[in-house]
Amino acid sequence: MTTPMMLALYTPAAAPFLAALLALVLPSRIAVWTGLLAAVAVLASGVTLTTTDATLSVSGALGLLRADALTAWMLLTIGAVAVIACAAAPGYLRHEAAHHRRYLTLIQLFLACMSLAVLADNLGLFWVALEATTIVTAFLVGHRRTRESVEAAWKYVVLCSVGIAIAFLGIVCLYAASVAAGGHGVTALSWTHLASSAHSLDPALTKLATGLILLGFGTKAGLAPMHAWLPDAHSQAPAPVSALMSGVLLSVAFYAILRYRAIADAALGPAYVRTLLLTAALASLVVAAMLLIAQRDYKRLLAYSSIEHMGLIALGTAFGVRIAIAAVLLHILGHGLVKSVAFCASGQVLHVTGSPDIAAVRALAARQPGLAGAFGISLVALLGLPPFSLFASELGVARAGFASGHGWAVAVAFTLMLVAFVAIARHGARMLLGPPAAQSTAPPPSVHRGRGLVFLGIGLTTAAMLGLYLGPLTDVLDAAAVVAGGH
Amino acid sequence: MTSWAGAAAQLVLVGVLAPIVVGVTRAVRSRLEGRAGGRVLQPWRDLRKLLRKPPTSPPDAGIFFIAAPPVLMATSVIIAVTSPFITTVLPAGSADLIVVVGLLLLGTVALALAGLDTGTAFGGMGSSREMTIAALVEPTLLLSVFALSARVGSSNLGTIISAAASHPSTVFTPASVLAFAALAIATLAETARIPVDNPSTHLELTMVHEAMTLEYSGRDLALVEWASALRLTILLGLLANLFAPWGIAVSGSAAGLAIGAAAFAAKVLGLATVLAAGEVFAAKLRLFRVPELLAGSFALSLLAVLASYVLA
Amino acid sequence: MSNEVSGQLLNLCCGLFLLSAVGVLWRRQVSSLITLLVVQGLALTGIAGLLAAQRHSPEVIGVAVGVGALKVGVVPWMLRRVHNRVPDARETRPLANVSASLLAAAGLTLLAYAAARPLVALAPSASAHATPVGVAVVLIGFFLAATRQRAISQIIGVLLIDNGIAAVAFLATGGVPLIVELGASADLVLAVLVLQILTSRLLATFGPTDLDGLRELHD
Amino acid sequence: MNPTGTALITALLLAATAALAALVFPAAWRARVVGTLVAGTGSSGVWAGAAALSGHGWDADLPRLLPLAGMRLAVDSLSGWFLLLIGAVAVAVGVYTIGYAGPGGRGAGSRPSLSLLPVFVGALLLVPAAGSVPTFLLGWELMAVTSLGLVATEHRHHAQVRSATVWYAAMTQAGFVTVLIGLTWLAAAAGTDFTAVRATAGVLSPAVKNAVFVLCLVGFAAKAGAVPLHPWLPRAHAEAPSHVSALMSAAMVKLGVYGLVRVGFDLLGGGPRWWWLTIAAIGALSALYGIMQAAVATDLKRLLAFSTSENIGLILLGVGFAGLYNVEGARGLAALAMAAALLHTLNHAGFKALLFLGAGSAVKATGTRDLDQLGGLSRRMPATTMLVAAGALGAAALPPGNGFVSEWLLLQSLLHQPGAGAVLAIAAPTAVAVIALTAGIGVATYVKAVGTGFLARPRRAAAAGATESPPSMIVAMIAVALACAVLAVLPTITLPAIGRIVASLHLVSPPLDGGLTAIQLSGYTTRFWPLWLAAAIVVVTGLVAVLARRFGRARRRAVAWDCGDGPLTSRMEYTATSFAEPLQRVFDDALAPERDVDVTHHEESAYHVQAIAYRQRIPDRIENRFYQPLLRAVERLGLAGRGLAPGVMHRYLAYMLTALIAVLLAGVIR
Repeated sequence: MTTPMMLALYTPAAAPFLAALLALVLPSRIAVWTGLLAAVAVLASGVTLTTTDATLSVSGALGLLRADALTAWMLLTIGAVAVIACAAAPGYLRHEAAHHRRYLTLIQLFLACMSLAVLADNLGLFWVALEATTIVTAFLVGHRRTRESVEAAWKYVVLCSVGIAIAFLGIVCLYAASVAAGGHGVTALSWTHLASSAHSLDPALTKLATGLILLGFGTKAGLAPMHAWLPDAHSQAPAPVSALMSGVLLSVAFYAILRYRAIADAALGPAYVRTLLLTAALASLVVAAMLLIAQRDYKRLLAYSSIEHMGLIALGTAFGVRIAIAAVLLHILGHGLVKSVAFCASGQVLHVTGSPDIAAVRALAARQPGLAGAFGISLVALLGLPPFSLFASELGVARAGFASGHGWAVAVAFTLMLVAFVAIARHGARMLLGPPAAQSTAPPPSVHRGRGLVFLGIGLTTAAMLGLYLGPLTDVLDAAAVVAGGH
Repeated sequence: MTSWAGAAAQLVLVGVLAPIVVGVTRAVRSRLEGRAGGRVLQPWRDLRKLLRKPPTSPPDAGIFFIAAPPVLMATSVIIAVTSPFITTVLPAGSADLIVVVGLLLLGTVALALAGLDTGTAFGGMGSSREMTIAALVEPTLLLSVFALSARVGSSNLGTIISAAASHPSTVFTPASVLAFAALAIATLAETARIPVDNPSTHLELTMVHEAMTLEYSGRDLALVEWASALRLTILLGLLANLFAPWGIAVSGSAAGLAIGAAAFAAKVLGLATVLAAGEVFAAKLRLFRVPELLAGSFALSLLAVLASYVLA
Repeated sequence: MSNEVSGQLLNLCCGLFLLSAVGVLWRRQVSSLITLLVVQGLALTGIAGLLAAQRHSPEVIGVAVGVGALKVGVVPWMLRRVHNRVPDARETRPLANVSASLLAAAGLTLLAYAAARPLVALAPSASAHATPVGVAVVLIGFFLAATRQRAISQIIGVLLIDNGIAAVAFLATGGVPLIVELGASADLVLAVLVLQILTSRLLATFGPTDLDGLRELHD
Repeated sequence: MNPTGTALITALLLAATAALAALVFPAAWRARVVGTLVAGTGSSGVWAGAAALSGHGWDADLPRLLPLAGMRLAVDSLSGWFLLLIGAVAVAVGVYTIGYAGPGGRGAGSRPSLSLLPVFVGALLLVPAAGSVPTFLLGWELMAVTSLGLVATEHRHHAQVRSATVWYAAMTQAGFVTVLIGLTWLAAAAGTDFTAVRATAGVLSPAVKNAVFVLCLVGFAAKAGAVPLHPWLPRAHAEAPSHVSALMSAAMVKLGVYGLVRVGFDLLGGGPRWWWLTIAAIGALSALYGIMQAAVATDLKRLLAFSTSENIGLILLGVGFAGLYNVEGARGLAALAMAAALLHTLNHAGFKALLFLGAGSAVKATGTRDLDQLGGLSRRMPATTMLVAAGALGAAALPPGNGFVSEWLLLQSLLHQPGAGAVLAIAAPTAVAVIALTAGIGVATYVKAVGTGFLARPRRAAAAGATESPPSMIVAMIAVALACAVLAVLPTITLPAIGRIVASLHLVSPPLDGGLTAIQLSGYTTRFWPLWLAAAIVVVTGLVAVLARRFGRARRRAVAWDCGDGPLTSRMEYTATSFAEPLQRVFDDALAPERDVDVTHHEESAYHVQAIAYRQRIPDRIENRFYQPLLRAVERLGLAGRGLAPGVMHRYLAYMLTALIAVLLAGVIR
């Protein structure tokens, strides 16, 4: 095992943890930059893992951590979104009065937990890390100490803990089944062991475990009917935090469903997981579409758009063919990038206009061209329009749907997404377009420095480039799709 | 070479005959109404008088006002030269019926634009009504073209007329009778005769064609009057030849031309007399009754087409 | 200790475990809820101890002691602190009245028994036969959280769910691997700590109103 | 690389450089540079089209582009025709933009608008050149998103641009979703490359073929602006800057027709009779409804937009009858109908581009689009007026214009009946009647547009202050006018190309011959000399004018007849509304105008009227009948949807509990 590989295995968890400790000690002005450095470190380790031979897997720390192509892809997503979120942190903190230190430590802990979750080769350890993210982000959601954010934090912690507890029950059942099938100790829950001994698991118990695990991780992935916490938490959290949560935490939760699907399919055959995922996906699309139509708050709009995209990702996973899984992974990366840019931009819009209501934002393009440009383009990308990668992945999901004989599901899903498209387009146009009102020609309170927009621009251009040419990522995407059980 | 001779003969004949046809209609009408009425050649005298007067144009009128009379005259002349009135042997075969309808419409459009260009209420009113009527006449014209050409397999005027001339029995089929009635009504509308528009009045409320040419004087008015007369003759001539093609010269010989010319003049003047007589007993329709008339003629032409399918 | 004596003791503990959960649904006063929670903690420690005795492995004994300390000592202490700070929050003011709750609890237990059949079929031992009790307590805890107005009753609901899962873990497999057990317990303690801080914040911002008042975040 | 390939690649590269140049260059130079580069893109598009039409087919695989699908470009004669059409329009629009966008960096000259324009042209060229389903969909959506940005260019100046953008985005996306479902279904059944689809189209089950056809028909009819799916067209074309409306109206809507022909004839290889009857019916409906709305429209660009719907209707009639004849077995007539449709796409692109560019220069000079406020431009903007009149001549399908040529060809294809066939015996005459009525009303519409819009006296101060447009706009319009003239006078130069296209669509080459100057239906005596006809009109008019000038004295200006009671004011002129009033009264039940008259009385007595307010609006009935109820239903759904997230925590926990119980029960039962 070459040292850069080992380094790449440990840094994603260690670097943010270290940055968290530093944030406790250092003054906030420096701690912001160490945070950004940690995010870059995570991204770098993701890149090193992708550039090496994709099929090779690295494991360490007495078999508890393991990185293969799928993990590398997820680390890439976490790193990219973290860089955007941490780059937006200075801009955000400049307007916040207090608690800088707490904010920076918790953000880095959040990153460390997510990296740990993705690197964990053990389903139990994954669950512990995911529950840790809930606890860490609880105070981030309640950071602003307003009435709504306290209510949001309370709902977030209770609903997520209850939801994830179901997953833990499922893990216990799976552990029982794995022990019955000959596994022992901590390796009984390791992904590799489960994958290899999947066919010998007791089908009835595995079906019960699968149901519970899909429900539990579905809660953290924001799939309906377990989605109710998502709009409140993501709309009340500070913009960079909701960027991280919406951009990549949902996908990290879904990563477990992706990995588990291969095991469940081997044990039970594909029908059971496919039906559950199809129902959850279409339910999410219906909920998102209905609640986007008459939406009044643009941060909740972005949250429901996340539910819609997670529904589409679940739909793609339900189809199961190789191209569907590759499309799902590309969608996870694309959605992460664009949604984080959208949330960071919405944070700056909230600061400029002072109110989260769509009705309160008028003719933004006329008053703030740069900010409106970033927000508008990210909305265009979220609507699945080319040249962004969400178009390529949505097209991949559609083709996979018809190839695997689920044409009807694709038709229903894309009609629901059309309703969501029209709703988002209408709200976006109402906010951005239109002649500037006569009286509000005065510049906003703090003249908006363009520095915050640079990283948003970089994020959007990357998403656009990914939409046309994957380049080096093509083979790691294929390898990840194979690992995720795309038959 | 003979085709050019035929064309020249046709041009001279139709050109000379047109004002006379108008003169005949006015004379017949005045006789039937018990008035003395002017002589048949009075329109020629008017033309000579107008050609000598200076033309005037309103202060805001532009190029369209000045260019409309020549365009109107040109379209009528081209139809006269290329459509088989005296002989079917014409340069470049003979005109296509759809092209003839198109040229008539071009003339109407030129006049309507001139009416608008004057910038007066009368001009606008006239062109608005004229275009409405032209828009409703177009389906009748084209459907009767459909009825006539479906039988023969080609919309070329020469073919249709020589086919009708060679075996006259087809003229009395119900399809062609219906087509004749539809075309007759369309002609009345196209040439602004009584039921649609009153050619001899300047009463604001009723005039359509006259309103557009209100501002013309001098040589412009002469050209417009002459062209309108030409259009009347052309349409009556087409009606006559399409449904009573006897006497038209099929070969290029001089004798044939003479017979054809005589037959054409006789037929056109006969139709003009019938027209004038009909006008005496009819009254001008209210403007918004005209669409019903034109809808009736459209129905007739549609029946003609169906008849040409079912019965032919 | 012969097998059937430990078997009977095990069933006794499981019975006590399930009864305390039903009792939580029955009682209205918050203080009695906390005592019932302690009883349930004791029952769970009993189960863990008996299984540890059967397995004779020091690791499981350590886990049992840790679970006992946690479920009987630390968590109830935290709950009492939260409860004392809100003196007048006597009633749990349930949404569904007591008889409906008990009916629901019965139904949920039936469903738990039906759903947990694969767990029972896993091994012929007495502990395997008792696993549906754990699933039942999970469902009852869920129902409690879903129908009670007080913030503290929702914390108790979360704790019930966690006790249920721990019970299933012990009964079905003799405890999940140590590292997972440690992680899960740490997460539980942290979750209760966070909920406790949030309850005090709720009190500060919303006053002693019950959870139904939290409706400002809606579409 | 053969010429088509090089030309197309240069076109796409030029578009890319133009987009980058727009971002880099300062405002003063931006319009000039981007304009020339767009013109360059257009000309290489024309070169590619011409090369493809002269038989140089080309295809290329680019597997690394467009992740998960790979791209494939394939240009055959059909795509060559549309490349030529789009390229030609792009050349004119490129040159026009130099003057229209102007040195100021605002509105059409702004950085985003000028960078999106070349990408839009590039996307337009990509759609016909697509050789596989994913590439086609990518080009389709790229075209949609860039045109969306361009439509919203002037959102800072007019409030209604926003609603137009939303309508456009919604309907374009709806069309895209139907096309996506249709084509991916076809791709799943027969392979993603068009070559593979053609090979397996024969063995596809009729159910799949019918479903794919209907889905594609809806999507492509929406893009073409055919009537039931047209509400976006008048809004987007009226609100977009004129050079964009010209591109959209002349080139983009044609890609809807291209899609229909490609899927209907080429990929699915023809289909049962009801396919083509539906297309013909949609065509007839679009023609009639489009021209009726245009006849009563008072907004110049809205009039031109509805006239686009009408011309698309005529083209669809041609395509529909081509299919019908093909099914009946009369392959010669089918080829003739298809030739008429294709020629009309090119003719319409010509005169509609000219009209929109003319309208753009008029709107830029006067600042308003309302015909009731324009007027008197023939003196102030002589060149624009003459060019718009030339465009109107073509649009009204009057003899010397190019519109007349393709309409004549379309009528000829309908006149010659292949034999019995009851369906055709009814369909053909009705089609002739529809075309005739449309042509009639079309003439009235364009007389209104030119007459009230450009002639006589200016009705408002804005129109009075108009000055002639900058030279680059005039040059662009003249170029388009010349192209229309060539098409009007020598339409036969396009016949060999059309012959090759029609042959590639499984039809025989059209029965047209008769050398360079005449269009002759082989086997019939019907022939028509567009060159000699135009020459005759011009020569005879000149002769008559010269001869008439010799008689009488010089022309003098005199006061027009004002019934003797004082000077005529501009308020006495006929406005567009009054001009169209008779027509609107004739078609009253079809148009159903909304009139509301509110009379305010004096307080003291009900008999004395203080003021009367009269407002009349002619609504788009199809929109009110189908679209408004749909929007209201969606609104109600949205409000009902709010019930899903009432904020009560117990409701959310209840959701999760029910889900858990459902999963457990599912496990128990099954």
